[in-house]
This record gives sequence, structure tokens and C-alpha cells, in this order.
Amino acid sequence: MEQKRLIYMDHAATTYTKPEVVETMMPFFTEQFGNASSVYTFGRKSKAAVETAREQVAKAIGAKSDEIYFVNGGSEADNWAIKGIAWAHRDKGNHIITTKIEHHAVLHVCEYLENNGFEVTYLSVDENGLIDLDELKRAITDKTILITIMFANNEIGTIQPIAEIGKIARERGIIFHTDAVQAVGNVAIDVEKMNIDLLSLAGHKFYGPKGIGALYIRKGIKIENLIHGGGQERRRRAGTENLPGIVGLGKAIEMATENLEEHNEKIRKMRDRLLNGIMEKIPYTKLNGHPEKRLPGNINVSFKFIEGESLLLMLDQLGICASTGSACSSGSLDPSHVLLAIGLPHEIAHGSLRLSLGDLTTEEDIDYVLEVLPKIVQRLREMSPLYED
Amino acid sequence: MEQKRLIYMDHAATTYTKPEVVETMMPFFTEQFGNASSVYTFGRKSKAAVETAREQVAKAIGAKSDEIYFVNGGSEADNWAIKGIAWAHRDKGNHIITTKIEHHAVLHVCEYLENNGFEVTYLSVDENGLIDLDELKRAITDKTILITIMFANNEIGTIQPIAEIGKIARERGIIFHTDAVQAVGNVAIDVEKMNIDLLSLAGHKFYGPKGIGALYIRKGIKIENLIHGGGQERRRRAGTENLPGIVGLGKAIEMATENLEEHNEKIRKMRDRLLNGIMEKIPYTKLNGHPEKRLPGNINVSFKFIEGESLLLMLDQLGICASTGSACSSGSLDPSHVLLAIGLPHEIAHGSLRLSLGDLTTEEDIDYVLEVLPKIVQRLREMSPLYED
Amino acid sequence: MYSDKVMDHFMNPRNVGEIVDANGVGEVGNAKCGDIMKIYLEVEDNIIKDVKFKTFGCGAAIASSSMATELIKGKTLEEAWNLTNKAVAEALDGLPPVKMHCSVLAEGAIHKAINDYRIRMGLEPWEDNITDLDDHHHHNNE
Amino acid sequence: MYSDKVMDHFMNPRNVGEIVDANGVGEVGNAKCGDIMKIYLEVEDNIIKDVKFKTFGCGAAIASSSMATELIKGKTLEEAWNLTNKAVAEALDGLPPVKMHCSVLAEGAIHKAINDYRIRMGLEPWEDNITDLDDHHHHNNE
Ligand SMILES: Cc1ncc(COP(=O)(O)O)c(C=O)c1O
Ligand SMILES: Cc1ncc(COP(=O)(O)O)c(C=O)c1O
Ligand code: FES
Ligand code: FES
Repeated sequence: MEQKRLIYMDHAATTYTKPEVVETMMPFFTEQFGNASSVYTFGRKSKAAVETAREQVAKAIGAKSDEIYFVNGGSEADNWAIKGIAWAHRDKGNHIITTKIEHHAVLHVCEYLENNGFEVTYLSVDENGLIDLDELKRAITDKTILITIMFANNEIGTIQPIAEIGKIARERGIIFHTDAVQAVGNVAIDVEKMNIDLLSLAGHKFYGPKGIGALYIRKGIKIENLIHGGGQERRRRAGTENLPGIVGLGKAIEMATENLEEHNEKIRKMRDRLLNGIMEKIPYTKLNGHPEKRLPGNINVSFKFIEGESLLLMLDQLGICASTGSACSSGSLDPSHVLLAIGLPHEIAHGSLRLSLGDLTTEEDIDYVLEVLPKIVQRLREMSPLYED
Repeated sequence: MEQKRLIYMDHAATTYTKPEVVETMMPFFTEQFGNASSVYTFGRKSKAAVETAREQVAKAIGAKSDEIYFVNGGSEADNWAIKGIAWAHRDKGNHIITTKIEHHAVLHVCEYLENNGFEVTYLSVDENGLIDLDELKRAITDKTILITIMFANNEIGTIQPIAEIGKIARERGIIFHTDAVQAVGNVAIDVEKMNIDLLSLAGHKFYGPKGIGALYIRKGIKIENLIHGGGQERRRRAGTENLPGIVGLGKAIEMATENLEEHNEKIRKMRDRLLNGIMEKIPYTKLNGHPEKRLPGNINVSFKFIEGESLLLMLDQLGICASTGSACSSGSLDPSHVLLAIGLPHEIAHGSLRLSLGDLTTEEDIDYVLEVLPKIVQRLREMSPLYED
Repeated sequence: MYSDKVMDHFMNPRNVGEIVDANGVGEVGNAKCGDIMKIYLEVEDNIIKDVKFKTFGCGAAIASSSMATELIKGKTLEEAWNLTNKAVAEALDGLPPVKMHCSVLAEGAIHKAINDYRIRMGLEPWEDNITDLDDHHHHNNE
Repeated sequence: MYSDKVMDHFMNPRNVGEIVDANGVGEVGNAKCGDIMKIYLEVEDNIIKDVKFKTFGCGAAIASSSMATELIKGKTLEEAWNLTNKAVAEALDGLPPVKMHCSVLAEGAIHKAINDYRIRMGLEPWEDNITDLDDHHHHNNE
């Protein structure tokens, strides 16, 4: 078949760190390595770099810099936010509201809390992946202490009505956390206007480094620590500061939010061309997620009669990196909980493909995928006992 | 006074990342950035790099590679080890044994557990910072589920009799965790011979990157997760793998353990020259920590009649980076719990200085410190109302 | 993850398709679980003259189907019946532990096809000790 | 962390030392807490003709001592009494919040020295509303 090259369509999983970001980080490995929590000038320069990054993160989401806490990634941010609020407010109530389509870093924390005396309502979503605001309102009880709803879904890209959710939470005096790991760098965020009380983000999703993220905690919100120890991060998150990571996170989020609209426009155009091409060329295909309220780089489609892992493997043979919501690909043997939540039957969910575009995507990539994907799907269908031509 | 240059004597706090390590990391930022948990070849290459690093870490401490779990740093490793064991074994008992001189990442976790139904025995130490093995034996009860004792102390450098502690724990069937954050790269470690069940380490202490560490968990040990979410690290530690960090950690630990003895010999020689010089030139000075059983790069001394922060500031003015166990320097207003535990009176503890030597230290640095430190101490003493010439 | 052999049989599967006038057909698996394997046999004089498969499933399932059909082609029914999933996996230079069950599917589908043939021939079906193949997945939420 | 002014007064402190025949001496602080400040006054005709200090403490404590002594030198006792710790901190271009108490030490030591002088002179000591200076630290373990 065609010559093999790297067509990276898995930006939603992780992506590269921009060379400009790496460059900003470099001096902090070998030269400006001083402990940001130390007294001496050399360490205070590190501290200053940390504080600059904190401001960059704060600015990107409309927060104040003393509301930003650096953590190791999206999972830690989610764990801290949810457990930290749950434990700190358990005297007020033991009820948490979330959705069925959260990332596992939220869902498994909720399950953990259920095993520890909390009650969790998992809101359902419609076929496009949107929650129902009335259902949310009805779910609120006297005991509700936290609403945690993701900003944008990592699999199907659906963007929730965050400002509306924030308004409801604020009116009812309930703390509102949003997992914005997929949203930052793709959607304009303003924690003030949107009444967000806590927000998780992770550097590696917007061309920052891996191993660094942040939790925004609105001033005055009571929260228990997750990592106890030294007095770093104003005594809320122990551990020697990951200086290069923090500096890189700051730079990356600044770059990502500076020209958000142009960037999105470019990605969205390519995405739409790819999506339309797929829908035209491949029969028995269903788009998953909301047709408009979705992340600019996200495509999620189900091809009937075939299974996702074998699809990925064939794509991989042609140099295309993508992901699927099929059981067999992830070591777990269930199809994606997100695809089931939007009402896909298991067998259709197994045949799903996520192509997530980003900075590395070119028009040639789109051409190439549009050329080979229909053939691959056809080949697999011809092998499938479910498919009748 | 003398011309200002950087004399870095705070290696125990953190240090630079070796250029060779940074070089190994570089491709994983911009080129080989694929998600280590993905199906496609590009991601599997990342996975292979992660597994190589896991083997490097395992080898350095005599473990098997499937006993190594990557985490974000020393604090997370300590939090996970102690909370994870506590929660997983609370049906067996609620008693934990530790020491009075642990790092805050252990002590504050123990305090947290005390607030949550556990009982903690804090073993005292002698004037050199060593625990008493008989006291340890006596402290063990039917309810003891965990012994957590640090390998080497970060302030005074004292190295505990870890193998003996391991033997006691094993004989009594109690899980043994050691915080080896200061020991790795300075002391030969063998988790098998030493009967260690869990061990914490952090990359930035041995010329690896910041923001990465590992927890060794002996096969078969039951432990609860700390960060819930995705299935990474064999379902025990959620979060997209910090690929450059992991690769850098592997490289750094390999380099650190490869020529441990030569390296230590070199550092120890310089350390002894500096220490002897200080003791000779500066009266009313006391060495803290064990005279022999101590980390090769560690000096901790107390200068009577003066306070540590002002000492650090003056050293800083001459380009010397060091640290102190004095209250005033850390934002907290108490003198170091370690110095108090070895029996120093408060006012002496306030006048302590830690100089930690390492890879960056040169003979010229030693000369320089020996030249200026006595003068600085003398100047501060002359200002002190406690000092009578 | 997969051996070269697996990838070869996955990318270039042998014996894909249907046999229109097959005299033994077996299907195992469950679309809900993401895997269905269907084997078509053409048996003559107790010998498998031809065999074809159709598989909906992961790479390991497709490669196992391909390899298993190769291994039983031209063999007696007894030989084919005795083909274990382990033998299939070994012939593929191994499968990842989580993927071993995909080779079990192949063994099961062959058994079903052989018994289908035996029943059509008025013979007693052989006793199959592979059970529950249509819902072999442990659905756990972890 | 510290302003240039603080660093200047810390590195080149003014008025360090003792006055052997001081007629007013005040000491506050506690070695346990890591800070002791001692002020020596030479008062003549209600005017502070000379002042010296000795301080065991952090950079801010030393700089505050230096600045405070500068500020009261040549002043009347009333003026010196009215020097607040805020004024000392401001004269130093500010102190970090956690270090404000170090300037309180200076205010306290001056008050004590003035009252020591007043008592020696047979005068009523002025009422000092700074209390508990010898154990002003909140010892918390967090
Ligand atoms: C003995 C000891 N334990 C734990 C830690 C915490 O490690 P980290 O700062 O990498 O989280 C440190 C370092 O500060 C340490 O010296
Ligand atoms: C929506 C969402 N939340 C949380 C996470 C977890 O982030 P990380 O893998 O950086 O810990 C991810 C990424 O995988 C995500 O997409
Ligand atoms: S067919 Fe289900 S994992 Fe292979
Ligand atoms: S004198 Fe104690 S902090 Fe300044």
C-alpha cells in the first residue's frame, strides 16, 4: 500500500511539546535549577519563574494567580478537587452530582467515594452527549456538596453548557468543579463569568509538557489536601516544585490561549473536511457527539459491523495514529462508557473511531486518511460476519 | 568583599538535571511523544521507553521491574505508600510506627491518619539521629500494620540501620516502607537483602528531572490507590505517563548507581575537608547527625549565638546557597523538628546550617566557604546579644 | 504488542470468506462483547477439504481465525477437534495474556462447526468442554 | 523576598553594638523563638543622643533594629516612643507579611529601653500596649 509516514490523529490523548515551550524549559533543567522554596537569591529566581507561570495560567482562565495550584496532571487535579471537597465538606452533606460520561479520573474517584459513604448521582446525557439542566436541578438535594461536570468530553468532544451549570450551582450554593482537561486551549474559559469554583487542566493536552497540570481553586473554598508534606503551593500541595514543567505549562497555556480563535478555525476547517469526507465515502457510519457543540479537533464516528482495535491496527500499519472506544483496545473488555451513555448499542460502540486533530495535522493528512480509511473499513467489513453487502 | 559567584551547597534540597539526562529526555518532548498506553506502534515505542526506565529503576534498588510504579515525586510516593497501606490493611490493625525525624511528607501523612482513626508511634532518636532497635521492637503491637522509617535523613544525613529494621519487620510480618529520597544515589540499596517492602524515591535528588519519582511496591503487597482514574501503571496510578520524566529518571538512576562508590568517595573527601575546616576555624560549633553513618555530602552544624536565616542571607550575598533548620527561614516559626529530636535546645537549633555537597561542588568552593564562613559567623556573633567575646 | 506472525495473519488473513455450500458451520462470540467468529467447513471423507472464516473482533481474533483455519485445513476432524487455543497462540508466536481468550474463540468456533457437521451427518456431537463462549468477557468496571 | 533597603540595613547595619554607660536598656524576644533584640540608649535632656543595638534573629529583625535606631537617634523620647513598627517597616520599603512581627520587636525594645530610662530617672513608666513580645510566635505544627 501507500508509503508509511506518521499521521498523528490522537491529539486528544496527548501531543508533542512545542519547541518554543521546550526552549523556555531548558534553562530550568541545568542552569536555573534552584529550589523555588529556598531563601537564597538563586532559589528566589526559580520562585519568580513559578509565579510568572502561575499568572499565565490564571490569566488564561480568568482567575487570580493565587487561585492556581500546580499539580502533576489532569488525574491528580480531578482526584484532589473531588476528594478534597468531599472530605472537607462531609459535615454539610454526602451527595455529589456528576455525569455518566466523565473521564475515569472523575468516575473512579466518585466510585471510591461511594465506597466511603458518599452518594453520587450520575446524570445521563442525550444522544449528543449533553446533560439536561432540568435533570441537574432535580438531582440537587440538601445534601449536595459538589457538582462535578466536565467541560468537554474527551471521546466525543461534546461541550457542556458550563456557564448555565455554574449559574445553577451558584444559586444553590453548591461547589462546582469542572474537568477542563480537554477544553483548555480549545474553548474560551472564564471561571468568573462561568461561576466555576474548581477547574482541572493538564499541560500535555495543549502542547505543554507531560507531568504537569493545575487545579484552580476559587479563593475561600475549603478543601482538604491530597498530597501532604512540605509547605509548597501555599501549604496545599507538597513536593519540590517541578520547575521546568511549571515554566513550560505557563508558556504553553499562554501560547494556546493567545490565538485560540485562529487556531481553532484552522483545525475546525480541516476537521469538517475530514468528517464530511468520511460520512460521504463510508456507508453505515454514525457521527457521535454533538454536531456543533464539540471540540474543534474532534471526530468520533462508529462504523457498523467492525471492531475498533482491528481498525486501529490497520490504520497503524499505514502510519495513522488514532483511538477507539472499543473494549479490546484498552485492556479492559467493555466498550466506552461514553458511547454507551449516548445510547449506542454495544456492537456499534465497538466499531468506533476517534480522530483528534491538532497542531500537527496538515491538509495532506486529511487527504491521506480520506483515501485509506474507506478501504480499510471495507476490508474489515468484508471479513465481518455481521456485514451483508 | 569577595567577588560573587554561585557556590551551590544545597544539593540535598534539589539539584540540576545532568546534561546527559536532559539529552535522553529531549526526543520525548517533540518527537517520540506518543501516548504510552495507546495501541499504535508510535505509542508502543513510548511504552518500550517507559519499560526500559522501569528496568533501570528496578535494577538500581535490586527490585523486579513490575514492582516499580512511576509517580510525580517523593511526596507523592510517601503519601501513596503510607495512606495506601493504611487504608488497605485497616481491617488488620490501625497502628503505624515511624520516627520523629521523618520528612514532612511522612510526618504530615501520619498526622492525617491520626485524625482518621489511626495510632502512630513516633520513635525517638539518639543524639546522632539513630533510632533504637529495641525501642522499635517494643513499639510493635498486634495492631501494627506498617513501619515507615526513612533511609537517610535530609537534614542531618544520618543513615538508619535499614537492613536490621527490615529484618525485624519481616520477622513480625509487618510491612516496611522506607523513604529513600535522600539515599538513592548516595547509598547502595537492595530491597531484597534489606527486606524493604515499599521504597520512595525522587528523580531530582540524584541529577534526574524534577516532577518524577517512583514507588517500589513488593509483589503481593496489598495497597490502595492514591490517584484514581485511567489504567496506567498497571491500574495502580492513573494519569498520562510523564514520558520525558520517566526516561530521564531511568537514565539518572542508572548513572547515579553505576559509579556510586567513586562518586561518594570524591564527595566525602571534600565534605570532610570542609567539615574539619569549619570545626577548626569556628568556635562554639557543634556537628549534628552521626559522625560516620551519614550521607557523604551532608554537613549540618550549629553555630551558637546566631540565627540561621541571617546566616543564609549573608552567605547568599556571597553567592553561597545553603539551608538552615531555623524557624524564620521557612515561613514557619519553629526550629527543625529533626534538630529538636536529636536534643538540641531551641536557641542552638536556630543557629544551624546545612551544607550539602554534590556533583557541582569543587575544591575551590570548599576553599571559598572556608574563607568566608568564619567571617560571617563572627560578624553575626558580634551583633548578637547572646555572644560574649 | 503483537508478534510479527500475528500482524502478518492479521494484515493478510488466510481463508477469509464464506463457503456457500459448507456442510459444517460454527459461530461463537457475541457482538455485545465485540467479537463474533464464524467458521465454515467443507468436510469430505472425514477430512477438512476447505475452511473459511468471518470474524468481527480485534486483531488477535482475526489472526487467530486465520491461523486456526490454516492449521486445520486438510486435517481429519479428530485432528481439528484436538487443536487447542494454545497451539493456535503458539503458532502465532504467542499472544498477549489479555488476548489469549481470542484464540479460545477459534477453538470454540471449530468445535461448533465440527459438531454442526456431525449433527448434519446424524452423528452424536462430541462433548465440548469449552463453555460460555458467547459471554466469555468478565465485565468489570475497574 | 526582602527589599534593597532591608538588605542594605541587614548587610551594613547601623548602630550595632553596646553603650557601656547607657542610661536606658531594653530587651525583648526569646532565644527559643530565634529572636532577641536589645537596645541601648544614651539619653540627655530628653533627647536620644546615642543608640545602639544587639540582635539575635533573622534578616528582618536585624534590618529593623538598624532602621529603628536610625529613626530615633537625635529624637525626643516622646517622638521615639511614638515610632510604630509600621513606620519602621515602611522606612525599609516594606517587609514580607510573615516578617512584620520582626519590626514589632524593634518597637517593643525601644519602649522597654525608654521605660527603663524613665524608671531609672524616678519617673512613671509609660503604658506599653505591646504585649507578649517575649513569646510572640504562634507555634503551630502545620
Ligand atoms: C527525605 C525526603 N523525603 C521526601 C521528600 C519529598 O520529595 P519531593 O520534594 O520530591 O516531593 C524529600 C525532599 O524534599 C526528602 O528529602
Ligand atoms: C477529560 C479528561 N480528564 C482527565 C484526564 C486525565 O489527565 P492526565 O492523563 O493528564 O492525568 C484526561 C486525559 O487523559 C481527560 O481527557
Ligand atoms: S476478540 Fe475481544 S479482545 Fe480479542
Ligand atoms: S525574628 Fe523571628 S522571623 Fe524575624
